[in-house]
Amino acid sequence: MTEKIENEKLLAMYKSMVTIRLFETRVSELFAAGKLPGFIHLYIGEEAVATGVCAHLKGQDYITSTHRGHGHLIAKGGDLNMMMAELYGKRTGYCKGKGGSMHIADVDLGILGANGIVGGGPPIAAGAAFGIKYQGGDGVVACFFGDAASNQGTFHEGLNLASVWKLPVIFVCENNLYGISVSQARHQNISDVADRANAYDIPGVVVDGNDVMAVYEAAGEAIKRARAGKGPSLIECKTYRWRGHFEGDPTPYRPKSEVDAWMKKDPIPRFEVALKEMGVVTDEGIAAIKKEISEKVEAAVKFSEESAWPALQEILDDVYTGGSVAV
Amino acid sequence: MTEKIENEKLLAMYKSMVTIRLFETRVSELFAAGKLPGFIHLYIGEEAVATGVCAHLKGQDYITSTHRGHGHLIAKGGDLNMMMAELYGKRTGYCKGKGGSMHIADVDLGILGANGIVGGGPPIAAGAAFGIKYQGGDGVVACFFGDAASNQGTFHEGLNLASVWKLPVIFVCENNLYGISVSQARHQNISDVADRANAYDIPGVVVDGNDVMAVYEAAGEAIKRARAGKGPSLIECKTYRWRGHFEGDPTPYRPKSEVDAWMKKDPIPRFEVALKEMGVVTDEGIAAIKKEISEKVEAAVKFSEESAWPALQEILDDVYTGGSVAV
Amino acid sequence: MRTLTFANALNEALRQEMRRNPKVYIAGEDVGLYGGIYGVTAGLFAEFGEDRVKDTPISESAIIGMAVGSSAAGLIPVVEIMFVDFIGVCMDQLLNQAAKMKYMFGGKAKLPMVLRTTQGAGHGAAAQHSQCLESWFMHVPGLKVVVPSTPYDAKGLLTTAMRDGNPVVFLEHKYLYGTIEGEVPEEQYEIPFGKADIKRQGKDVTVVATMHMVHKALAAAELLAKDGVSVEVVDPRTLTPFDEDTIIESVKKTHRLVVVTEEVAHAGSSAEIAARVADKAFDYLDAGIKRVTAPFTPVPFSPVLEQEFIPSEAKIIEAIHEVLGKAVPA
Amino acid sequence: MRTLTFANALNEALRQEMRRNPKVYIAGEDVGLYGGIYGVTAGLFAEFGEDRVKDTPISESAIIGMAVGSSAAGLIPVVEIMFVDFIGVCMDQLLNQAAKMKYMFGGKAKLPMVLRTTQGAGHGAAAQHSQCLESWFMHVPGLKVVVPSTPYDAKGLLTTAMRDGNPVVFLEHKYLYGTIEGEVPEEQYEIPFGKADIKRQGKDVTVVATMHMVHKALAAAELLAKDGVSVEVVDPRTLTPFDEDTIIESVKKTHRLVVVTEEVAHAGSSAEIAARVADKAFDYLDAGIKRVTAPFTPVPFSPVLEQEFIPSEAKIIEAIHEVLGKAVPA
Ligand SMILES: Cc1ncc(C[n+]2csc(CCOP(=O)(O)OP(=O)(O)O)c2C)c(N)n1
Ligand SMILES: Cc1ncc(C[n+]2csc(CCOP(=O)(O)OP(=O)(O)O)c2C)c(N)n1
Ligand SMILES: [Mg+2]
Ligand SMILES: [Mg+2]
Repeated sequence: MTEKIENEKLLAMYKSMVTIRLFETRVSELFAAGKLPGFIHLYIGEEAVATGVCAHLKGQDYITSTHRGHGHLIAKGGDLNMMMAELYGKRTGYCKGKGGSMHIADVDLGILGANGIVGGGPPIAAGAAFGIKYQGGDGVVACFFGDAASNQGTFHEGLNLASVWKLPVIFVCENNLYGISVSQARHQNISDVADRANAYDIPGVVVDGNDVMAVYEAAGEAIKRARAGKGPSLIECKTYRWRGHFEGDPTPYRPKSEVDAWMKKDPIPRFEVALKEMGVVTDEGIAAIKKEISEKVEAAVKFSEESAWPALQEILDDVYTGGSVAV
Repeated sequence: MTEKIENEKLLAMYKSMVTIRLFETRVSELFAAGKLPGFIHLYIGEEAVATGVCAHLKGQDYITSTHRGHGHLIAKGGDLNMMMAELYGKRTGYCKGKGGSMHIADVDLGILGANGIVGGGPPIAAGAAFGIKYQGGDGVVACFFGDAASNQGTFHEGLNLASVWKLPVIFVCENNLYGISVSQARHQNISDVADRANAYDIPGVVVDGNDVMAVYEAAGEAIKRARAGKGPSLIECKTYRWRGHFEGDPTPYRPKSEVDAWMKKDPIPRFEVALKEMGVVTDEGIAAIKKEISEKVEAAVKFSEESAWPALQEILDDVYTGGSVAV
Repeated sequence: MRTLTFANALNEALRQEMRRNPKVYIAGEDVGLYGGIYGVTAGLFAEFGEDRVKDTPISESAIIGMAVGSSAAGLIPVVEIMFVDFIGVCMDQLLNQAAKMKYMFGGKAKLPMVLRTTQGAGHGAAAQHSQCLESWFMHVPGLKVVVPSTPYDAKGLLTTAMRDGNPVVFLEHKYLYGTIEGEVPEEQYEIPFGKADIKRQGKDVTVVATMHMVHKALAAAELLAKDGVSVEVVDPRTLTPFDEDTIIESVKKTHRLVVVTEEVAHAGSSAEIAARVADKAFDYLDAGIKRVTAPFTPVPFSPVLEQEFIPSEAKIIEAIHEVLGKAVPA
Repeated sequence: MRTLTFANALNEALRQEMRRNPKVYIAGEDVGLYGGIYGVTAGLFAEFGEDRVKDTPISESAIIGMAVGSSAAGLIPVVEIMFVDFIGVCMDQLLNQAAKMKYMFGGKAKLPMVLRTTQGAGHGAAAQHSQCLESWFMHVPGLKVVVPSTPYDAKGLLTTAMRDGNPVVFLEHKYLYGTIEGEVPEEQYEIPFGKADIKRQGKDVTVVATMHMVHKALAAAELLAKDGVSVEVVDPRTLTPFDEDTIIESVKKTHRLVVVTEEVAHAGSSAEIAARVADKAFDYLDAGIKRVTAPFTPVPFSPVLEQEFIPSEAKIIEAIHEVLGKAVPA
């Protein structure tokens, strides 16, 4: 049964989702306007997943993210100014402009980085979880990855290690039905990635990834287990990415009707309805929240536009702890 | 239900098991006598697995083997002289002395090589199966690997690819309860590797790996499926290695009682009892077979001892098809 | 002659060889329906169907293993690893299986296969999508390593690769795909491996450059010509096999060598080229050998830093001045 | 001073640092209960228990990922990859995660970790268990690369590695474990990275050698001393950072250089060493730079071929004669 969630928490979750949506929408415009270099993978449509999971996480908890990382970072408390400036490649960005969209991180906030390598996260998540366990903490790690990433060998190795050592990780599959252009039916013989939990004798559950409350509930169970030393779980969230795989992708591989159908399942209005029913928020409240967040996003754009580029000599910094080495 | 197997086939299977046992036993002596360099991993105790599977295979079928490969090679028809000479490092060996125990191969016989990389086989097996399918044949590939190898990422990738493309492979797990010193309970959270089949929506079965008839039957089912275009299967054979992981391993990690208990389940006498009951062979017949095979093994030793070493300049040959390249 | 982009030259090589030889097939991530992230395999799925142009799961080890196994079973796979940066998840199948099988099996295996992949910086793709790793492949006996710089070379070398009979690593610099156009014959042709190409004749200094850097070196040479400096630009085209002779002949003529590659220098292909000349042509050298490469850092994201990372014409000119001008500093 | 084998010196370094610093832990295949395939971690499981000495599944990517994640979470992992040959299954976690995180994150990460592994031929372990791959690691900015040759260096460098604060790849030549003994202080000590060691003073020729080859070079030097040839043997000890200065100083004195490594030459560490000297000390060189390395083949199994594969004293002596004696052939 669903535990009663405090209004404050519900509102925070709603704000997280809206922030992701508005941030990503703005990023999409900026990319189209040629302001942002490199590859940009947006999280629009999948906001409920990161939000529902990260709503449980505290400062001592970690996440590992993916190439599609903005949503995870925002949900875990990432700073919009530093995120946006990083997308611009400015020195005020999270990574001083060295990382870009695929490498934003904030280790102090427990964000072990977006990751340009599909399947890069599970082994690192297991490692961070081992670090927690070794030091006797009750932290957990949430490891996000896609449906297609579940075919990478590292997924298997990470889950196996976490299960045999009962490490506090929750593995969160964002099943948006595609790996770039390849539909799930063409990349694996199963329709529920959660079925793979069996291979490690850990719980595996499927949830509606567009229902933030469902995600919240499932993640809560798994995290409780993890904090209690009972080991990892696998949660599969069925969702959909509205945009192309990356900005600029013409998406020739999926029918418009499919996209339209999923856009009708938009997680944000759905949550709004629930919140209003619960009396947590009114239409006016929603408008005010959207306005406030939209201003924050604009402020982040302004901050980024006005920020300086990295100085050329900074290219050599940050390769090694303790200063650069002679080679 | 077990199909009736012809006597000739039963005898061939028996001979295969005895050949493996006697070959390996002799190799163990030769290693102890300092005759054989490098790492040697013996198959003693596991003879029923390779034999039961390979009894189904024809010339056009392939196998991928492991570091513990002698048994697979013999069961697939490998030549004892060339195998033994290879263990010696002589130029009459299968690989002209270049490969040694871990790399014996006979591509013409469909043996795509022993393999020093744990988990190296599954992707290659999927590839060979794709080659068969592409060319419209009805061949199959048998891919052997250990319990511990099932934790390697390549296992996962190989099975996923084979399942989504319905490739004709049978994945044969030789669960001998250990990966070197690490018992199964310490390397995975499941006791049946066959449980992993679920993750690819393919059949997974557990058989007594010391019962050659049981292995034969399970492999037969899986191979029939594969030849019919219905895709791969996973067969787990529960067995035990009698010797250390490699020759010279003092095996401090397992109790003698465990070894003794498994030695009582010796697959060879067990098959002898069945064969005698079926009237396929008599005690005298058995003695004659053993004598004949023992002589073949001795002949292989003699052949190897008398063979020449590779000439030093041969070191440069065989790197590239079409002759060595200037670098 | 008609011109093609670098990407289209590759596409044509694939298409023509697939028409000619039914054993050739393509596999990789998004190479089919999508036509490849950079469009190199565009249209092949439509022409040859999904039996010959295979979209794979994200399982790079399985992709290379598939190439190895199907090659041993008689096919000629052309597999794509989307970015060379991903090779770390699947290198074993190349290093220990594809490259070594023939040798380990005493010669009794034949493994025709091509592994195509893209490398290099210039698109703001950051540290995990912009690396150059040719030196890793060079260091593996059993592999051939191809590094084309022009559409003409790309088509001819890829055709050769598909017919070579060995595991070939075919590296495509992503910056060249759309930006470099050149004349390409309509018909099929092969360019032999192990034959460097003198992309520009000169007499004062030899510049050996690869891939994207060939174009930078040519631009630098053009600028220097105005100052009366005559630069010879040599493009090895393949790193294994390696055409040492052409480079040594060039150095015998110019007495000076600058090596330009986009990779980091440390244990890179540039080191190998310099070391060979320092051994075999020492007596002809009038100056120390300079290398112009990326700094020893991961590839940075920000466009200003990325441009600083990529060796520039200015840095090439500076190195040429150094070997021509002043005594090498002690 | 008491002597220890190479393996025992490493074992002592691990044991003492684990006693001193509770953040240090060990993980790898068969490193615990079994004490490591070559016994380097023997006794540590008994002393520190299974919480600090972890036997892992055969999942090398998970092993390195574990190091990365736990390091980010505050620990100092010392993980073992049983043979460097297996690095191909897990290289990504090193190449794209461990090595680059700090840089990609704009400096805001600290990743202290040591990856120990064994490399090299000499035990008849054949092509997939005998390679030398130091040049791959050198080519990755963000990694440090350590190549000890003596028990003394092994202990001091491993101690430094565990305190360095960066991802360190610590390469142990398997042939040295039991065959090389030497004096080792009982107490802990550090040997700074980036400081080459002159293992033998000489004045006629500089031989730079690493790992097992240091011993071969010393043996060759001993033989040549009888003929009046004075050989200086320099051991870089770490390849990243690299102590260029000591080597250049040596060449300024001897005017001749031979580089000896067990790896194949093509894009190897030997190339890098030669290239640096060909750049920075060209004016002091009196002869071309010779490299003595393995032939360009996988490591063969047969003992006769394996011995032919490993660079021998005879080949080192021949190369030294060449740089000393006759003109470099054109
Ligand atoms: C190891 C690796 N292989 C391939 C890629 C290229 N790539 C980037 S994202 C992607 C698809 C990922 O699909 P999924 O895991 O389902 O995540 P989604 O993009 O759908 O969120 C691919 C193939 C990569 N970055 N890393
Ligand atoms: C990639 C890789 N990792 C580790 C090893 C070292 N190794 C060789 S055999 C082995 C154990 C294999 O166990 P299992 O798969 O159960 O096969 P078994 O030896 O029991 O037959 C290990 C760890 C290796 N050869 N390759
Ligand atoms: Mg997806
Ligand atoms: Mg086993």
